[in-house]
Amino acid sequence: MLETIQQIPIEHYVLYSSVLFIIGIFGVLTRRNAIVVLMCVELMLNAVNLLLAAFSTYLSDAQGQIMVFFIMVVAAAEAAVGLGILVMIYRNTKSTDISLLDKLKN
Amino acid sequence: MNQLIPLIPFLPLIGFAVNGLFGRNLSKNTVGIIGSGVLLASFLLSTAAFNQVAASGPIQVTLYNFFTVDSLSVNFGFLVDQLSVWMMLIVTGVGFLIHVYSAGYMHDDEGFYKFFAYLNLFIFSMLLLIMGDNFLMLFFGWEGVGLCSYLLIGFWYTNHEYGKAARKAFIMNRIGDLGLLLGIFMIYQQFGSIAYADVFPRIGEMSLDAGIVTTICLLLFIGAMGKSAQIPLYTWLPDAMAGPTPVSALIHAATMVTAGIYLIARSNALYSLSPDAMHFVAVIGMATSLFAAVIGLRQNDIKKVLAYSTVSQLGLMFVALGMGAYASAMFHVTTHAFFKALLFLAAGSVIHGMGGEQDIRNMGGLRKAMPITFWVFLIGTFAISGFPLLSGFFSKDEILAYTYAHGGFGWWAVASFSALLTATYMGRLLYVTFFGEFRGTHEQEHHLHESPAVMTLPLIVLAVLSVAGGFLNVPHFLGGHQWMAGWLSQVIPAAELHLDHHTETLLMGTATAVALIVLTVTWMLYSKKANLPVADSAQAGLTRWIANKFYVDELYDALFVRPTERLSKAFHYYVDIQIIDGIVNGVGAGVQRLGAEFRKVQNGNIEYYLVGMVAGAAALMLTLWL
Amino acid sequence: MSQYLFLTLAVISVATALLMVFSRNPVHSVLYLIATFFAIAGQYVLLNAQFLAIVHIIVYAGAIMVLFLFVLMLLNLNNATEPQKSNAWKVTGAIAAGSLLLVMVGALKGSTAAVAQVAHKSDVGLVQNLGRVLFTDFVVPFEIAGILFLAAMVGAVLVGKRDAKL
Amino acid sequence: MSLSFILIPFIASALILLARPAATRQLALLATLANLAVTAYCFSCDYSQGMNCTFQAPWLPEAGFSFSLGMDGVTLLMLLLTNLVSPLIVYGSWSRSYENESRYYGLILLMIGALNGVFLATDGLLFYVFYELALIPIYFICAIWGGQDRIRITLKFFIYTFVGSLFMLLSLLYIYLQTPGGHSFAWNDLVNVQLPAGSELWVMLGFFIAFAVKMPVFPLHTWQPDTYVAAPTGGTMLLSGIMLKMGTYGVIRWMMPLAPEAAHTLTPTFITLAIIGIVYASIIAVKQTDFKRLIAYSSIAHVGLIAAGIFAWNKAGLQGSLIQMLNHGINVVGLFYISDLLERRLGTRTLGDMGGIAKSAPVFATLFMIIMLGSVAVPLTNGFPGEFLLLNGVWSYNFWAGVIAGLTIIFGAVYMLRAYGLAMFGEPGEQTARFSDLNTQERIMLGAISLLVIVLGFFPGFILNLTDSTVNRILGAVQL
Amino acid sequence: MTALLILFFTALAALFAGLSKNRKSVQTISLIGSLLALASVVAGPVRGWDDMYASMLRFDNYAMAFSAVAILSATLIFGLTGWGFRTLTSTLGDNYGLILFSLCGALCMFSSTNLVMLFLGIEILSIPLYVLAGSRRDDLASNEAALKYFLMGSFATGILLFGIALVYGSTASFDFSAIGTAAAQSAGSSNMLRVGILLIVFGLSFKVSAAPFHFWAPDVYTGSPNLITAFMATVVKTAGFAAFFTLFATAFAPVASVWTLPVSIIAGLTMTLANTTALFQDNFKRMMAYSSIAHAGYLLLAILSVDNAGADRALMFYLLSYSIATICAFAVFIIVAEQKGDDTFAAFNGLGKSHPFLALVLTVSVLSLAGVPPFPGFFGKYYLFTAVFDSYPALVVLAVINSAISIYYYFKVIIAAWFQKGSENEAALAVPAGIRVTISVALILTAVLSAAPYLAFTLFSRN
Repeated sequence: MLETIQQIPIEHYVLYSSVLFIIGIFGVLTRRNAIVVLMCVELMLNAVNLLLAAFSTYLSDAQGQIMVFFIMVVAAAEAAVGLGILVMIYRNTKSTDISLLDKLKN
Repeated sequence: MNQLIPLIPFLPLIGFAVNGLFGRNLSKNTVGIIGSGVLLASFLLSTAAFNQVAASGPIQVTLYNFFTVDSLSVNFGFLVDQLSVWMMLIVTGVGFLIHVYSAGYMHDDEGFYKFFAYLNLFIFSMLLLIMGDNFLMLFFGWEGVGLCSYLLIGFWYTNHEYGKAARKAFIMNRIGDLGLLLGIFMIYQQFGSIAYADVFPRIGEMSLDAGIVTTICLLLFIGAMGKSAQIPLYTWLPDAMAGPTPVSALIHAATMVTAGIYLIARSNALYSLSPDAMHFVAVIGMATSLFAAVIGLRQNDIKKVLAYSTVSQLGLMFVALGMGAYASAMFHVTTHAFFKALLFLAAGSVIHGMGGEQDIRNMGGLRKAMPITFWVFLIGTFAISGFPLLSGFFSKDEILAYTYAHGGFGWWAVASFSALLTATYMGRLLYVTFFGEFRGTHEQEHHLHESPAVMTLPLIVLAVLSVAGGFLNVPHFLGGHQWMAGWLSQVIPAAELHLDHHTETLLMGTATAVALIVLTVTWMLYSKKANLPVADSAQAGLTRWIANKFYVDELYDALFVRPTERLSKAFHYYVDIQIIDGIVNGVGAGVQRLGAEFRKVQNGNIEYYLVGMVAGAAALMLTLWL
Repeated sequence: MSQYLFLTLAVISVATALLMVFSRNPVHSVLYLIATFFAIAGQYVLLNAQFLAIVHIIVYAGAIMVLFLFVLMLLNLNNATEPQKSNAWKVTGAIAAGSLLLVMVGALKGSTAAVAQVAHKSDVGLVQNLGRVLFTDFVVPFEIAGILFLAAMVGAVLVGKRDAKL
Repeated sequence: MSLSFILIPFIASALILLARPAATRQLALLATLANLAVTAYCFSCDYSQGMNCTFQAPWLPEAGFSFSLGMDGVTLLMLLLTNLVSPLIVYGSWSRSYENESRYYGLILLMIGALNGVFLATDGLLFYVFYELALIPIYFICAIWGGQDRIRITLKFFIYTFVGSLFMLLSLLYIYLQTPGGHSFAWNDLVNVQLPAGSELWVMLGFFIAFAVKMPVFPLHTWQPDTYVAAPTGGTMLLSGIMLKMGTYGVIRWMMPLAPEAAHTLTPTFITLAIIGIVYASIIAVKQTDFKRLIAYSSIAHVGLIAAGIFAWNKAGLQGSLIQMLNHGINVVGLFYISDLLERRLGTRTLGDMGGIAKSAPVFATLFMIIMLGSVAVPLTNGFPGEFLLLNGVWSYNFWAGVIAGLTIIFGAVYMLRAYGLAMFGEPGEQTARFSDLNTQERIMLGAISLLVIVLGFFPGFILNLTDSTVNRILGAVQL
Repeated sequence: MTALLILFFTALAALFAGLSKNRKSVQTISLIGSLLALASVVAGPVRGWDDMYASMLRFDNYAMAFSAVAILSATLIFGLTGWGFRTLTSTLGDNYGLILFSLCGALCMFSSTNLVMLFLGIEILSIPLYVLAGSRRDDLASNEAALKYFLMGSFATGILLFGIALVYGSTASFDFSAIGTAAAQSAGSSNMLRVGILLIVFGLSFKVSAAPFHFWAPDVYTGSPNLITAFMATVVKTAGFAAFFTLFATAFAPVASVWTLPVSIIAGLTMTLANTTALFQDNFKRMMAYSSIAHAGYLLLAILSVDNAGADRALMFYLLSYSIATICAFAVFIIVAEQKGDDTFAAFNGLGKSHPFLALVLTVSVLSLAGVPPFPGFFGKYYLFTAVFDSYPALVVLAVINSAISIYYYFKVIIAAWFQKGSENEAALAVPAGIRVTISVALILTAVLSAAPYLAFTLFSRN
């Protein structure tokens, strides 16, 4: 199985994760619910993870997968803090709509 | 003696300083004595210098080095040669008389001490001008006398019009000064020095480009035009009559205005190399002489008539210079100093007696009330008109003779016509003022009196000089030796006069006849009431133009003054504030506008920010293809 | 065989990702995202990174997404459909993201050769190997990550705390 | 020795600002007089061999930037200017009582120290640092104690001049980077750099913009009249009397020697601008009604002539510009003091509201006249030798340039006499009739200036000799 | 390493002290801790101890110098917190702890030699800040700041990570020097490397708030509590640039042609945009935000000159002078603004009369920020511009023009403080001793840096 995977050009993985990454970006750009936006960011991070894993395999180098672990660590920490911030804001505004927060400007 | 030379100019300077600083606390007599005393001392020293020059030639004294920049080394030094010592005698001598006169004339003026201080300062400047041994010293004096002229014309400063006249004099002089300055630069460039001793003797050795010499001469002549009131820079002189009358006598008749003549006479070596420049000088001189004489015909202010007369006479002197008769010009300078100072001072005496009145239409018949003044005025008038054997007769005839010899009949005819006009307006002035019935107010008639001795004595001295001055330079064909031309010949090579006795006699006879006829005719005309001048507004046609001085002042006003003022405002409001500062502020505003645009992007909405980031990233990614 | 698996999983993940982005209900989004994560886990398995796949499922699907769901429920957003952005805005977003994709893909095209082909080792993705690397070369980051967690924890506590009024 | 020029005012300034002694004014005057004494002592040094009285301390040793000072004839003249005029400025300020007096005098002393630094610096960056340092106190002086609309005007002034000098910094930086080895800002090293022709033009332009703004040269002058009018008199005196000479000095010391070849290409343009400025500013001055603004425009005209003389780059032009810097400083300080005096007495600077003052205040009229004549450059006043040499220099450069520049002697007379006439002549009005003549302090101030006007007018050779050998060296080193 | 440990344990101590009764001791503890840490970095690297983990964290002179700048800034800020955090009660310890954690992250960034470590450092720096930005929990502006910072920050993290992944893919390593070697061999031909580098540029540009990734900064700076803004403007900027520089100097210098153009575009855009926009601000904090963005634009010039020997020193000096000036300005600002309840320039009106010392400090710091000689900010700019002038003259000219523009808005502060009249019936401002001491120290530092700028470089020349 691994050998056959090796026949898939690495370019495919690159393009594949690029597409996922861009979908994540697209989501960030178009959604108004902060939680969904955060999910889209997670999707972006997953695209990165996938890419790292692919490189790790193709390079036979464990570092890539180690990096994936650290990204997961960060993703978890960010999610915790981020959701905490969202809850705090929800307490004040009763909303998670990011478009409503535009008081600071110019 | 040499050590005493600097005292000649510096004594008046000391007089200026003493009177200027402490005059307020001194009595008027003391002020007058100090002011006149220094002049007398200077005059005596000048006579001593004259003797010395006569005995052992020119004296050169250097006080200190004014500055040295490269080869341009300027000394504060004096050169007393035949020419300058002659001028010194005139300046200090006539100056002394006028000082004495002023002590009486200005006696009731509260600015008495100031007046004497200024006069002394003027004498100092004038002496610098004459005695300087280089062009820069000449320029010091040149501007200095201009300054004093400004101060004295505007002496009665509470009158704004007088102030304006003073300013006009100074500014027109400065226009000329610029020419002179440029001429000095050019002399320095050509000769590497501006000391007379380095310039004139070397002209012969150097092969100078004719164009350059002409340019130098013309530039110097621009200076002379300003100082000596020649077309087109003459209009300040009639206005300068705003000053007290002794000032007009001293500065605007006898001394300062002849500085232009002195400059060209001093630079005769240069002018002799440039026929074009000399021709130009002659043309300007002739035009001025004629033009001013015509205007003089219809002036009713006693001083204005004399002023135009001065302009006219100065023009005649330039004609002489242009004809190469430098010595004759200097001769006329001398006699003119006598009789014009006399005329002015006599006019001052009249004004004094009339209580400030200057309009001759309000005078008349003064010969009875002011006999001395009348007689000396008569002498002055006859002298300037060329009455035989009076001083003007000799000096003017000499000029006419040279004009005939060098310029031909045409020039001579025009010059003679100018002389005829001179006799006309002078005769008119004399008769209207002193003959006929008194036309002033009753009070004036009551006030009318002869001036005190302190004023009449100088008048008498000057009258004597006006009568006898001509004998300084009696022409050969009348049995004289042309003493003055001989005296000056060290500095000014004598001009050649190739006329036979017959022609000379004819010329002189014509001139004499003209003078006599004119004086008689004018007597017939103007001693009667019918031909008295009428009010300015009642005149018409050419007379009106003449009475209004051909509207030259108005022309200058429209051509130079008002456009400059308009330009000044336009530059300030439009160019400076609107355009230049507008551009400066516009740059600032442009930056701000840019900021305003950028600011809109920062609209507080996070989606915009994110899109901005992504779009920016995409755009920057494009650089990978560059 | 594995090409097909790769393709299938790729299509699934992309499709569910798009559904996640486009579904109006946040809860649906969460669920679609979990599906995406599973597809990605499949890719990890294909890539011989089995440990990673399991950790991935546990951390993302098991912890992070549960946290998301929890918050959604807590804030009572489970059935509320969020206000949608205008279509124009969506087009703008699409253009921006699309152009970034375009330039990235354009720049990344033909990047195969760039990866060095070394003798392949099949044990990189195994726990033993990963553990060895993590606790030798990467022990410092591993320790430092502790600070990160502590900071995140303190942070989360801080935002959650209510100040006693002074 | 040279360090004391900077230290004395700085220490005095610190004393005044921190300790706020009761005798603030006296201390300030004492400090400036001390500087004058040091200047006088420096006359005895020999400057024919180049820099003397040098001082050096490292600032950024590895960057080749050191705190190095030195003096030659030109520096000495500028120091003479600064330290002769500064006691006048301080003493002149005594006539007014300013709010927060200690700050006012402290800032003035700070400014004077910085100005001395500008003239003494022999290190490019140090020159720049002092050049900008001088800007800060004057900005505060103008903006705190200034007149109407001062905040906007002074900000514009600051930004304008700051922008200008930034271009100089760029030029300095560029040359610095061309110095061999570890780079150096020392004047000697900068001068030795041979710049490529193309970049030298840019270098020179950078310098020119900085100095042209400071002087100011047409068309970069528009900040100046507004600032002069808005500034308090002490500030205006500092600006016009000394600060603008930073620009002219900079051209002589830095711009021309550092970019000599470009000068050949660019000086015609520069001279043209300077001459346009002379005529332009003179014409504007003709119809000004605000006396202070009139002096401001006249200052543009005078400085235009100084600039033209420098750009002509010959002996007469340079010597003329140097002596004229000194004399213009003295005259303009006198004129601004007079303007202040009129404003104090009458509450207005509008010439139309005056008239007849000569009658009520003859002493004032006399001293005003002398200073005015100095400004009009009447011979035997201090204004004349400089103007003569400058015109001679410009004229030797180009005939018509000299002729047009020469118009300044006509226009100068026109606007100064007009102003004098309007203010002093005529019948006294209601207010001017009550115009009291000078008090002792004013007499001392104007008397001292008048005395300088006359003495320097009679003996300019003394000043010109100070700079003679230095100017020869400068001209020898930089030939167009 | 010592400093990192000291700071970490100080953070823990602060957290516990925050729970204790004697809350005020938190400031003392933090100050002592940060001063100790400062002492340890100034003392220099300890051989055998500091180079134990050289593959991940290298504590060399470079790292120590920048650490010193960051710790000094933090110390000065701790000097202000006693008064600045006076309203905090139960979260006081948490605030100090988070700041110290964040500082630990910064230290990791200075020393990192590995992308993994760099990434972790960035996150340790950022995550506490997301929270701190929102630490005034009842304040909507603070909430908004936190959310914006967090969302955009994590988005930028994603971009950065994608870049890191691509770089890893093309060079097979996370280690800076290994990447450098590999990059030199492939000489930039690898597409993945090129895209990866650019994405890393974008991600880091976000952290240092460079255009067009700067949008968060003005809003977040305005919304955050004052001292947190000061921290972000100084420590975060220092950390971001130090990491940016070390990464690009070691890893990407061989392929400089790939990134110099976009970086110079970013630099030019950043300074122009920030300076022009700042012209319009009348809120001091927001002006400082734009000012900080503008400074980021200038600082990017240092990144462009990584191959220049003096660029690291230039960067360090600039950051040092910038940080001190910014903190001073903020110190005066919090005293004035929080007592008057006014965030605009008008709050400073009449300060020169009522509190000349504060006005003086404000003036000096603003002049330093504007780069007016002889203040340290000028030497900072001078170093930077000298370093890049040879290769990017046009950019330097642009920077110079921009610093001229900046005068306009910086001087608004001076104008308000000295030339505008304050209202008459205003109560005198209280100037707490802590703040007075802090700004005095900062003023002395400013004076020292003006008179002897080279002293700062001794940090670079220790063995």
